[in-house]
Amino acid sequence: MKSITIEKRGKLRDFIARRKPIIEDWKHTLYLWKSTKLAMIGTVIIVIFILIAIFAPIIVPYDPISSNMSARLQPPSWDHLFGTDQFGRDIFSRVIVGSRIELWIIFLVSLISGGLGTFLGVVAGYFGKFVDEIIMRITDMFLAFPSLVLAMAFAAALGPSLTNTIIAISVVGWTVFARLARAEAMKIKKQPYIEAIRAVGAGNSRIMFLHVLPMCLSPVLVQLTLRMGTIILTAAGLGFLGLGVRPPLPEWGSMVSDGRSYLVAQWWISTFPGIAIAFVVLGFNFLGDGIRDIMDPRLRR
Amino acid sequence: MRGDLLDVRELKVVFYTYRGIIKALNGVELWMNHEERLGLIGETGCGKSVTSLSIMGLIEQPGEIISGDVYFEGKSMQKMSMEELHDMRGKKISMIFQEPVSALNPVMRIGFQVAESISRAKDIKIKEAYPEVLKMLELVGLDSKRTASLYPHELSGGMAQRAMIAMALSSNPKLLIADEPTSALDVTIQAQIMELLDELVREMGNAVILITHDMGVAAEFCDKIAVMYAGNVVERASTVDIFEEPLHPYTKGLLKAVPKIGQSKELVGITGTVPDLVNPPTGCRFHPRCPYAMNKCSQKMPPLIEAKPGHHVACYLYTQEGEHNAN
Amino acid sequence: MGRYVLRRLLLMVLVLFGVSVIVFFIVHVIPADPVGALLGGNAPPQLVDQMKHQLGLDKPIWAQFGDYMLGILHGNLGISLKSNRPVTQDIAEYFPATLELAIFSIIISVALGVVLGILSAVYRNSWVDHFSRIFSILGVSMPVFWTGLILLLIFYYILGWLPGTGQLSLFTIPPHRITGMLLLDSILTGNWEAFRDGLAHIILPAAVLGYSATASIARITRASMLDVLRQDFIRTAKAKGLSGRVVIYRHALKNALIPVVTLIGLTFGSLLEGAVLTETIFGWPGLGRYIVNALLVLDYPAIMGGTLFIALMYSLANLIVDLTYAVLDPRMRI
Amino acid sequence: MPTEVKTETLLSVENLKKYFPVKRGAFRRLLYVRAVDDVTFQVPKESVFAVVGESGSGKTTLGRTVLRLIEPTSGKIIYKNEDFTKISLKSLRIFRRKMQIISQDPYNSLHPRKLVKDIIGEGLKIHFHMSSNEILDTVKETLERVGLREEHMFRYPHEFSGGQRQRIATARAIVLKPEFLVLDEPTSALDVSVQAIILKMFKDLKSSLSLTYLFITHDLAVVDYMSDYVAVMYLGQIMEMGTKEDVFNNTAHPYTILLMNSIPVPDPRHKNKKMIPKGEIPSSINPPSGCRFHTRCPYAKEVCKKEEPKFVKISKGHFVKCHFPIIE
Amino acid sequence: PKNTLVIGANTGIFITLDPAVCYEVLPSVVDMNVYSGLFKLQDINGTIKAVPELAKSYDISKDGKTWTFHLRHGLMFSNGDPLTADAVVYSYKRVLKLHKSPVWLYESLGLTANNMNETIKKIDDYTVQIVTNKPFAPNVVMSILAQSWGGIVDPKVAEAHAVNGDMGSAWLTDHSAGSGPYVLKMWKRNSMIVLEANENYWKGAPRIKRVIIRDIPESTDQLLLLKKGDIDVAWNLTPDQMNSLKGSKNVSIVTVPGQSDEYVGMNAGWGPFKNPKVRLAVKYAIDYKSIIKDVVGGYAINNQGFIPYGYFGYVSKTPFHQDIEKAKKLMEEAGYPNGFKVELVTNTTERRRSEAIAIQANLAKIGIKAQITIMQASQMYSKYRQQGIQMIVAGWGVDFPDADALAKPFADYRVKQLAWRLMWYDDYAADLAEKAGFEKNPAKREQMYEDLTNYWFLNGPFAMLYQPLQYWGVRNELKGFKEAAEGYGLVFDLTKVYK
Ligand SMILES: Nc1ncnc2c1ncn2[C@@H]1O[C@H](COP(=O)(O)OP(=O)(O)OP(=O)(O)O)[C@@H](O)[C@H]1O
Ligand SMILES: Nc1ncnc2c1ncn2[C@@H]1O[C@H](COP(=O)(O)OP(=O)(O)OP(=O)(O)O)[C@@H](O)[C@H]1O
Ligand SMILES: [Mg+2]
Ligand SMILES: [Mg+2]
Repeated sequence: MKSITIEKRGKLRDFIARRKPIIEDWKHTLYLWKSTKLAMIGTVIIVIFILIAIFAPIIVPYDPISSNMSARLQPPSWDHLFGTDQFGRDIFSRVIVGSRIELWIIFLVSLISGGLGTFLGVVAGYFGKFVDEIIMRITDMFLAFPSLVLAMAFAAALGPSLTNTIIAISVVGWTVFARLARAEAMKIKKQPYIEAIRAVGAGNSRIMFLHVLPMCLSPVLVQLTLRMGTIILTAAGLGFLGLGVRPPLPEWGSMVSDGRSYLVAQWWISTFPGIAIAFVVLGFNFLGDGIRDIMDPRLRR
Repeated sequence: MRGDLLDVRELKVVFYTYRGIIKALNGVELWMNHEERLGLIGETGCGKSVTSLSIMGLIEQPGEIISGDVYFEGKSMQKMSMEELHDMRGKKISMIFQEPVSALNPVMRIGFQVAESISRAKDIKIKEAYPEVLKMLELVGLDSKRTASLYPHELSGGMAQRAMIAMALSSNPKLLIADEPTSALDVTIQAQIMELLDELVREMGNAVILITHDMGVAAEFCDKIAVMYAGNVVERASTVDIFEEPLHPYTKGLLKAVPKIGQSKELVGITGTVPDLVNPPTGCRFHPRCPYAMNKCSQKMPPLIEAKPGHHVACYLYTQEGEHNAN
Repeated sequence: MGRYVLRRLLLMVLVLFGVSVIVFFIVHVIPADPVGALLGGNAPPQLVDQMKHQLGLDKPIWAQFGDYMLGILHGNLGISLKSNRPVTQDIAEYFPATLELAIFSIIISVALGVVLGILSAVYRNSWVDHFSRIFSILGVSMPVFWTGLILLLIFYYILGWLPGTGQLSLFTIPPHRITGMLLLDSILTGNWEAFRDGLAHIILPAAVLGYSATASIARITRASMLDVLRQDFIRTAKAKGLSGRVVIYRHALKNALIPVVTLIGLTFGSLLEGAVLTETIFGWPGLGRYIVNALLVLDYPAIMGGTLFIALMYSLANLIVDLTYAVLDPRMRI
Repeated sequence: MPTEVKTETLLSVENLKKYFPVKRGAFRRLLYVRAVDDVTFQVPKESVFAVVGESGSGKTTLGRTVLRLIEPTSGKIIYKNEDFTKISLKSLRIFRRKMQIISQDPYNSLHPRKLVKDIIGEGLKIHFHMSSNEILDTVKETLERVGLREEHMFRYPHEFSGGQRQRIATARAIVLKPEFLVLDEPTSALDVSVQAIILKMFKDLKSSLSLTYLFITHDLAVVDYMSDYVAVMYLGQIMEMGTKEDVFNNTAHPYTILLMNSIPVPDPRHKNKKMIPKGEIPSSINPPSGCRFHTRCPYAKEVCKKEEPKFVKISKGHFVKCHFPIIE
Repeated sequence: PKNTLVIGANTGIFITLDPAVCYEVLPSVVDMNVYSGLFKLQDINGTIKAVPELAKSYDISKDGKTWTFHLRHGLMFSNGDPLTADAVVYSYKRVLKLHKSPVWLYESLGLTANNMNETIKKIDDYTVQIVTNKPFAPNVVMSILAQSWGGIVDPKVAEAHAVNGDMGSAWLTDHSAGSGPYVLKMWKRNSMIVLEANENYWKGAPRIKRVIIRDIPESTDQLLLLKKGDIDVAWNLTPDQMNSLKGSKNVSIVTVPGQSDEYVGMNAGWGPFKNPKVRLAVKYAIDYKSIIKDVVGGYAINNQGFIPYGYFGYVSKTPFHQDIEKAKKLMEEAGYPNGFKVELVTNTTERRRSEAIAIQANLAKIGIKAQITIMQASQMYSKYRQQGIQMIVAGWGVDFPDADALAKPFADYRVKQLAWRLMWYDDYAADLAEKAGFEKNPAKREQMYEDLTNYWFLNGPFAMLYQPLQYWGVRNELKGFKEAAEGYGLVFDLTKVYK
């Protein structure tokens, strides 16, 4: 019994010792992060956003979905912090619950467009030649579209719903990552360490996925963080054009756009979700900018 | 007054970084006279460039001079106004760098960049400086008319370095600092550039600080050599003395590691690595690698003393106390 | 150079072909009935079928695609179902307004972005940096339609400083149409009244649109300025004894702005896109709204033509940017 | 007298060419860099064959092409009687175990996100299918061989100095028990004090593991210290080749002489005026006609501009590519 | 300024102003003021009826199929061209030949492009004769001819601008050649439409000399501009925006009953809705009052039948109100005690979305889980026409002011309109609707419509939400707007407006 725990402890120590460089690396990152004030603000905002999304069901004072016509269009008060909308729904509750939807959209879109883009980009950049030509021409095509128009067309083609919003935004968004990952992969594949791995006898897929791909991830991640804001805004734009999620889902963008005709007399209906969007997008932008600064190799050295 | 041109006293420079404070210069002592050629040698990261930048007054964030001073022709640079400092750089001290192509502004023609220097040095308009530009470019062996209208990337490394030299010498500075001017160049080009520099400086009578880690270059060009290690000048003497009678264990080690053609001895390196300047060794920073290290060495940095006439060294082996301790 | 441009143009044709294939199929895959919608909800089925036949919409999709491509080859983007006019004519009518708006927005966002970016870089990590970054990021953080409405509420309704929607006041006599760009035409015809009025009208939409693009320009300016300030040649310039100001404005700025130029092409694209929303808010008679309206009724030819045209503009903008790049950066000239 | 040429040839390169297509300028004109242009030489087993030349002369390209890390444009590479250029890509991977490379740049030759043990162990995983414990043991053993310690296994490359990195790169190469190593300026980024130690290590490894080196450098002093045979390259071609003694003592090519003259001598008393090559190194995109060195050669005559000299043998094992070789 | 009327409206829906093609409501309003027809619709004591305009009288043959119209003398187009029988014949044939949206109304009278030379004839310069295929009630024929597509076009002008035999249609898209009180001066798309007074108008030039319709797509913008006085009339305000205008000093609210119905349709061929009890349950689940009060801000008439208020045959009964208990019981009886899932489709307009949300909430109370799908109108109609929608919130605009124009779409599946789209193949209702159309005796006809409506209440696949009120925000300087707007959609007489 005892010996096992000792062994385990030994292993743990070993584990920690082995991870020491990672921990040091983290310490370094932490230091840079602390010295980049905007990144800190961004992180705080995003953490709050995520916490709200997680605990939304506990926080909400009212049912965000069902309407209560007797309480419509009430201005902000202690009962309804952000007031109520044209259906008498508590805007505060809707904003809170909406954070989950936004998070879900961001998560899926990032996953799909980031994943697809990175994969194609790495493949294009790694193999070069005609593989690259083909993938890049396709990317060019998608890039040449006004992206909102493409998203609109997709949303229109698929019909407005949460899933389709996500698909439409992803389809439009992957090109950025493809280009980025391609550029990165092209740079990395020329690095001596990749050549060394090839000299050791590794095959293409091994090099590409185990060695090149991981190195492409950090710029992609930075870009993803920066794009997360854009994702919300695109969703909002679709909402504005009536192509967003299905009502009565409290997606922030469609809340802003549905409430916009009340802007003069009942400003709170679209203003609060608008502020929520601005806040979160701001957070992601700060964070992305900060991470970019932190990742800057010139600062790292 | 140790040198009538330049006197660097107890210069300490630090850089504030995430890893901590890099104590880059640890009380550098350096001096030189007019028309002297001083070689500054040492391993990577020992503070050669930082020393030269300090002399130029170009230590910037995140770096800071925390103590000591640089006296140029007897004037304290710490006390100079911004304007005086700019003037000093433009007129009295010039500098050339290691990577000639990247040291030139990529979007400006060579002619303009040289003209800018001349206009700064002579207080004339940039346009009026062009005749002078052509003269300078001629002087460094370039096809002056053509080169003046080229951009840096259109020059080879050697040509770019010539242009840099033209720029640097256009003000006929009292002091020229050349920070590894040839280490990015090929040996054949290096030989050309060093020859050119030798000629020009001889004619114009500038003092030169030549920073290099190539013992050969230093041996051929300089009359005095200062050896740096981890932020200190550890030895300073005439070139011949350094090569033939090195005193400091570090200098000795360095010389033993240099391969020479036609000399079939085994090479001996210096064991260990250059210390991390965030947590430098106490006392003499060389002591962990020094075969002659004594107790004392780890306690206090030995001062730079004149062990023989004109031969300074910072090592306890050559101080009174050091000899005592050794016994 | 000639060959390069030619090659780029060929590639552009390829891309545009791809774009038209993509739109064509997306649009035609939509299970919708534009004809029925155009005829109104009440129209009986026979009429709808007849109309479809008239317009060739009952042909197999490949045949329709073939027809469309053939049309494009003849510079014919088809007849808009909705306006019943050639799409090319519609584009010619609406695009100048959008272009004008986009140009103004670009000017605003570049001017603002570059200034903020430089301030940020030069005063890195000071409050100036923080302020200008927050300010620029705020622009990209708010939905444009919302900012647009709020600014309209403030500057038009509450303060009354700027006119409401549209391109011109009702009773201003518009200039004679030459280029279709109102302000340009006013200048060309010497109609200063229209010019002043048009300027007052364009300020708000251009500001809203431009502000939304400021952040990315400020960001890249800052980054590239910081990058340049770290370069060796800056040290050289300082070693020459130049003052800080000269170093920044003469030596650093030109280098720092080169990457900004590349971004302008991309920004132009995003502005064309932002126009979709802004034009609706500000009642701006531009191509963005045209496409949106076309999408809402699924006016196939108009959607395809409009999209293709924007893609063309976007590609051209990028080509121009790349050529400018070559002119600005001597390293690229060979 | 030149040392006796060892009998067994390990690697034989014949008429090797490598042209790189490059696109230049904003308008991407297509041009060719003749990085290696018709190169022939033999590397005897268990010898050190040095290739010297100024930058851009094609040394690295030669090294990489010999290992088929880049495909040659034409020519033959015969390794142990097998034409290496003809091997299929699949068997190439197996073949690679025997031929390893250590590159010029110690800072970029190690994957920055991998632990040292993984960097070194990767090849073992690919070739020997060892269990992770076996790999750890082998890695440890190899690390000790190159003068590092076990504890270094669990660190990242950025924690090492340049010299240590070169040791790690060496460990990665020798862990596969190769026969042939290309050392591409393994010490040019290092300080002399470290260079001495690393060179020593290579010397030791060679004798203990019976290795053959293709040693690339630009430093003639290092060549003198390390090698048995020397080839002097200029603009993609070998100008002079032979045993070290031949090349250093019976120098026949003007370029070799001038190159040696250019080297600064670390001896303050040695201050005679030297003859050095004039002008710049021409570009290998448009190399000079005739003899490539004629533009800088003090002895150049009319023929040199027009006719390319042949690569001729002037004594046993001593080859020169010059119309007017200097022969006593 | 005085003499000028500025209207703010969303003109995004404008397609053409050619009267033979134009079909949308707002553009037809423009057309009705630019082109005069033989007849004109008028609101007479709350009932919309066709009255002679360019025609001074008409005769009907004994069999009720031949219609002879007598024109006034001395009529002229705005440009001074004389307006005679030739122009009338030309204009009617033009609609048939162009074969665009409005043509089906002509065809419903039996007038087609094939038979038009026989059915539409000039007798002399002042007499025109048409022959219909059935003995229609006079109000039906006259109502159809009284609308924008009955507007008389100047043949000379139209032909002068004809390209490829389009009878000037392309040109007339944004020009006019009519004889109404106004002339279309300019249409700058997505910007504005300018009408100018026709000094040659036979009743004398209107008081307002210039009408400008500014394109303002956003309702909020319309509200701001209205409050600022930059526009005189705001056309597309939301109900809540209207209500926010209440008590305003400068702006008043004008409302008139709308010529349309707003309904929830249930596909009688789909799952649970096959059972009439389920449909009835839905009708009892909806909170009509709240929808009228909260969603449309009270701008609606609680009309639960399909015939609009003010029409012959209007049934004032409102049998439905929210009664969850009853609805639940019905659901239970139908075998759906736990409800079911259904897709509720509607289009993107804000009002429809709001209604859908409200109905979704109502249905939830009886266990029906409605999932809202918002579609572009084009998609929705496509699906709808293929009978592919389970449940829909939509509206139906009146084509001509007669009960027949509603009874058929809502009850007769054979005309392939609403009842068919919702697969309500009920022959009893269909027969009744058809018979009522030909019934000459008003009392009998009225009874038939009442019977139909009662039957339809219980069995029909529609839950009629309300009849909308049309509303405008109007600056107080503007007078006579209410009078002008009366019968909106069918009648809109700008000549009544003045400042
Ligand atoms: N801007 C800076 N920020 C942080 N540390 C710096 C900076 N500049 C120099 N240092 C540190 O100061 C020390 C001395 O550097 P310096 O450049 O003077 O070395 P050097 O002798 O010129 O080396 P080399 O031969 O490589 O040029 C090094 O440890 C370096 O890391
Ligand atoms: N992948 C490549 N694509 C295009 N040109 C290349 C490539 N690799 C090398 N070259 C060119 O080939 C020529 C020879 O390069 P190589 O790296 O072999 O020279 P080297 O002798 O190793 O020089 P150095 O001493 O600088 O390492 C150079 O002109 C170089 O620019
Ligand atoms: Mg240095
Ligand atoms: Mg090399």
